[in-house]
Amino acid sequence: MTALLQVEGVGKRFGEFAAISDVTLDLRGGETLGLIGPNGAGKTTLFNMITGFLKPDAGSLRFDGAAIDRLAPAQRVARGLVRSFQKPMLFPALALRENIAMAARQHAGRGLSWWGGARATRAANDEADRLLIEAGLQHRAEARVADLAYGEQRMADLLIALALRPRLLLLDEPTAGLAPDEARRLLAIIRRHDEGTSVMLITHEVEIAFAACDRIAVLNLGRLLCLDTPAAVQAHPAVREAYLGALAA
Amino acid sequence: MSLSRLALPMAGLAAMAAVAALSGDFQLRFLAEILLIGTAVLSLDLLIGFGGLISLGHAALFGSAAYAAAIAAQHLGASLPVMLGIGIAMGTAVAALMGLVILRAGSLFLLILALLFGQIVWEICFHWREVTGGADGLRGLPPLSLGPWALGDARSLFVLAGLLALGSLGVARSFVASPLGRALIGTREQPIRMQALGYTLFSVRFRALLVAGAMAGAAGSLYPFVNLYVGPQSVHWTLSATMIIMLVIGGVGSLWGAFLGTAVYLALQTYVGAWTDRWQLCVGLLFVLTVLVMPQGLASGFLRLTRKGRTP
Amino acid sequence: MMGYAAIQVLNALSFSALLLLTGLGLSVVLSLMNFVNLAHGSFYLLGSYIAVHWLASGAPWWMAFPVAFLATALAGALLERFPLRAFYARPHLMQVLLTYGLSVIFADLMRWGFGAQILSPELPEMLQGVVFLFDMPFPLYRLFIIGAGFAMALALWLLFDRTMWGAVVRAAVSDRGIVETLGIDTRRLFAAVFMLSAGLGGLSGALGAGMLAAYPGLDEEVLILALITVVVGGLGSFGGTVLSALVVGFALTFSKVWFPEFANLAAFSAMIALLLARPNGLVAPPLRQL
Amino acid sequence: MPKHCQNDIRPGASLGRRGLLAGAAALGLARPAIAQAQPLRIGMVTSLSGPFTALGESMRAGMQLLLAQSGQAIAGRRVEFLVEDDQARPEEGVRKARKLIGQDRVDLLCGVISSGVALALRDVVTEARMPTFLLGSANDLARKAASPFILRPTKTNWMLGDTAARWTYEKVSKSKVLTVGSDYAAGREYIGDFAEGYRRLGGGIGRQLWTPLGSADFGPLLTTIASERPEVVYGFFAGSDAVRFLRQWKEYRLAGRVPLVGTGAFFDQEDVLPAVGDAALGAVNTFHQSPTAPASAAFIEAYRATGKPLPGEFSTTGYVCGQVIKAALERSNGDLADWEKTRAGLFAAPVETAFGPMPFDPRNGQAILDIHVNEVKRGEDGRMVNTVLHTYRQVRDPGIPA
Repeated sequence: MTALLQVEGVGKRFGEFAAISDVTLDLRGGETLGLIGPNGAGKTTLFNMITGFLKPDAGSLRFDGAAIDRLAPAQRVARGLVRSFQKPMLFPALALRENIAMAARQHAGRGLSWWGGARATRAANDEADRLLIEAGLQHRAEARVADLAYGEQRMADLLIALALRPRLLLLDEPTAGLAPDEARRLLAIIRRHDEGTSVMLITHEVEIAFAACDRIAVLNLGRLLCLDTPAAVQAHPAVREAYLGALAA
Repeated sequence: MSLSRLALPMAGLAAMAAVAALSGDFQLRFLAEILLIGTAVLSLDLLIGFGGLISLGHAALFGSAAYAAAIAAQHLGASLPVMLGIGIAMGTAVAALMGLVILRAGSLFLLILALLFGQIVWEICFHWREVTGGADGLRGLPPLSLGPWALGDARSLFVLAGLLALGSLGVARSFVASPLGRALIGTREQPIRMQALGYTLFSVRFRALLVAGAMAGAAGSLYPFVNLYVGPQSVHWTLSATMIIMLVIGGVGSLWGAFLGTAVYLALQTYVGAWTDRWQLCVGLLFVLTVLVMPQGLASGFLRLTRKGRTP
Repeated sequence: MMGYAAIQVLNALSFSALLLLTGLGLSVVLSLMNFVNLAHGSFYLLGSYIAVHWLASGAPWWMAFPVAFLATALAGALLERFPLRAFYARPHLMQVLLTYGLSVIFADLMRWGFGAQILSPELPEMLQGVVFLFDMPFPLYRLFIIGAGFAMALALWLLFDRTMWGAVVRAAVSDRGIVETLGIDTRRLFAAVFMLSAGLGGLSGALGAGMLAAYPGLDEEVLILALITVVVGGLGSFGGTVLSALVVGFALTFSKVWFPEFANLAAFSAMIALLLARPNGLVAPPLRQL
Repeated sequence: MPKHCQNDIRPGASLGRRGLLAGAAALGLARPAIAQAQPLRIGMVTSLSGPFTALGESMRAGMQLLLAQSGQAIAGRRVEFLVEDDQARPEEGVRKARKLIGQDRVDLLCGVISSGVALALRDVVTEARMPTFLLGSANDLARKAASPFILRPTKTNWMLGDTAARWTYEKVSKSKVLTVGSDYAAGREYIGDFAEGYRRLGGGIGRQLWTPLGSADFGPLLTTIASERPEVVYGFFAGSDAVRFLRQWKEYRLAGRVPLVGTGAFFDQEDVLPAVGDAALGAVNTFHQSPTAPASAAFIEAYRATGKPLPGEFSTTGYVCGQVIKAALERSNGDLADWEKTRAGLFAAPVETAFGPMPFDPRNGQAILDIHVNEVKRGEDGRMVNTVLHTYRQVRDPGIPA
């Protein structure tokens, strides 16, 4: 099985501070890869570099066999590399359906159309409604996103990403701050969509990573400690010491 | 639905017909001016109200189209479709150039870059005396015509300006409802997320600027024929600033508020100025009060009275 | 020829000093409070008018500058209380609109109060002299402006970078909550910063009056120059504003030396080119994380 | 649209007290015809905001002084004086003129400082057949843009540029003149006409410098001028530019070393000189206005009695404009209905004005003026005063080239 995403020796410094140093990892097609590590480990920085929002100082990135280092964020999205955000990043003045349709239109290649835009809009709205029904949020379709509850906003953030039908979905702490049953619902939706979609998942909650991921990468202080199956990671002494140990204590 | 959608333009047309029948020469020309400048302000609303792009160089689009039309009219005669075509082309072309310069940076950088760009256009209009007439501008233009019909009188100008304003309002509404318009709102609301959705900010904003440029250009192309004159003031940044004031008084993001704001501003300037030298104080107070008390502008004030305001 | 070049450099420096003085006032509120104050030109013009009237009154001339500073700072304090304070947390667009509207009001009020005619100050004897450089005269007053401009910049830098008060202000900017838990009233802190900025505007007006005179409309001209300076500098970093005042001052001056007829065109194009090459200004503020 | 110029003959109205009083106030010079009891509405378009604010206020004050002296009545008709602000913007000026014509129904128009506004108004007033006393000074107003409905009781730029060339060539220097000016229409005309006249006389023009309107700092330019070492500098600036240029001219020690000649507006008595101290001392300018010209003595006294300073160009022009309007109406017995006739009456003999005797050129309605050569001297009270050195009598603009 070839790797869908290859991260090769990537590094990033902010002044004196090395946020990421020499990280190499790969993500196989179809798998769910967890990315865990304590605060400040560099997880989000790595996400930002993979999705093009930050330029690495060193290393290279390949997606589906092609180098993507020079691509702008939008171009990476066009290849199927889609992310969500740690804090839900929505369009607060727009209705929930409109938020999702914004993504669906772009996926359909009609994001910037004007003439004949009505048909594109209808199709995108249908797609948005389908996702909303799936998430059980159809009754909120017309609500302004700013008026939604936090859990609903998190869900919306995920639905927006899913509307782009990603090949690789990068989720940044999707369950942070959610009640357990909300988190379960959200994870269920992710799982339902992972046919044909690979997932890279940052999370604080180790149990989620162990339950949901095929493999787990552990970052600490900008370095990759290990990348292995959940069981192997759990047994890894360095990980236990740096991360799990602290939790277990 | 379709009935109410038709109701507004019909009401607009009816109001226009009534005004055209009843008003005198001065009033009609004044209204034509309001409608033309209002159309330019409307195009600015697309940028500010929906894209969050505060351009302090919008007069450059309006004014350069006005110059282009006036210069062409001196050589080719002032045939309406030719003038409109030249104005739209010029407005779009200058907008394209402007976009390449100003759209690389955000907020205040954009404001200053637009100001500098606009002032460069002004300098060109001001210095290229052989073509633009320099500080004195161009006068003695032929009156507007369409085939055998002369359209130079106040009534025709008013009707033309009214049709252009209504048309532009329709275009603006369709733009805002279209995927492109929604994307523009997206870039204002959450530029980073837009990139994460695969939108390139530049291409969204650039297209919006082209649309605004074409609309401002169309309005600009008719403007010289209201007074058979065009001068460098129509390109100057102070007109850009005035357009922003008009827009805010009328209501940012409300589209038709652009006309309301323009009318209120120009009426204040024209009628209060006759009574007191302090008309600028009145404009300033009204403007600040609007920002403080009614940040959505007069348009939303009216709307709130009649029905619930639609979110843009 | 040496003298010619030297004098032109001094010309550029004196104009830079003026830009620096006004630009610093603007950039203090922009960088420390993230507030855009388009009424800054009004403070400048008010300072100019105060200085002109003070110098004509026969009172000790040097007092004109502290008086202009204090008077405009006071005006700033009143304005800060209402309505500006409520707009600190609003988006830039609303700040721009509010303060531009205020500047329109002030412009007309000042024209009402001070008249429409052009006023210029009677400079004291001791500032009217010249110094000769390679046989070319250069006005002493401009040396005074250069000295005052860079001295003020130094003083501000010391204030914000080297004093406890400056440290508190900077801390309050990055995290208001923490500073408040230390028992410091951040509202008063920000009010003080705003007063300082307004006072700087008035002081630069008092100093600049000898060069630019005072008349209705000058507020707008100065505002645009200050705004360009601050933006080219990168929106408010201290070093950026100093550097940009020099760059803009030299660009405007030497475009007049080399292409007097197309001075504005040349200078504007140079600034656009600069901003295109460095879209975040000369000294970009620290990167914001996503 | 001559309808509002027409005289309604309504005898009933004329018997009102107002009509009689107004008639008495007109010093009984003209016996008012019964019809003239209608008030005379005079519209003025001038700059009350924007760069020419101070000049516009002066112009209005000059006209108001004349009206006050005339008891707010001209030729037996009570005067209603309406002033509109053009902000020195042509579009604005045109709109205001149309308002005065179309809504306020004025009987005549006057005013305008900016040449741009004046040129933009030209076609509007001509089309409306509105008698207009236009006070801008672009040469074209007496040439290509002349109109039978426009009278021009003021100078053209050529009159000042050309006389300055004569004076400079004869009295100051025959070569190495450096010119410097604000780069806009008026500056181009003054300096162009100066250079043309100077060359025609055989003089040699040196470097020609232009600077954008509204220059903040003249230091670089003055340093350049100093390094050129000209025999004489001819310049044109107005308003704030003039003040800055002159003050810095002194600061850079050019004052007293290089003779400075300019147009009168550069050293305007009311607008510029009070703000520049003694920086302009010794400078020479050509102007149709001077506080020391004998013809303006009475006006100056009256103007200062209202608490104003020594008058400059635009207060005098406003006053003179009023004098010419008054003369025109008195010669036609307060009747403007036949503009042809009123105009002919005005052309028949010179009008006595504060600019001196003013005949009109019937070809273009342009006044023929005495142009004074003023030197800025220290007056008795220590103030700077434009003092007449010489007067070129009855200068006439060449008008439309044949």
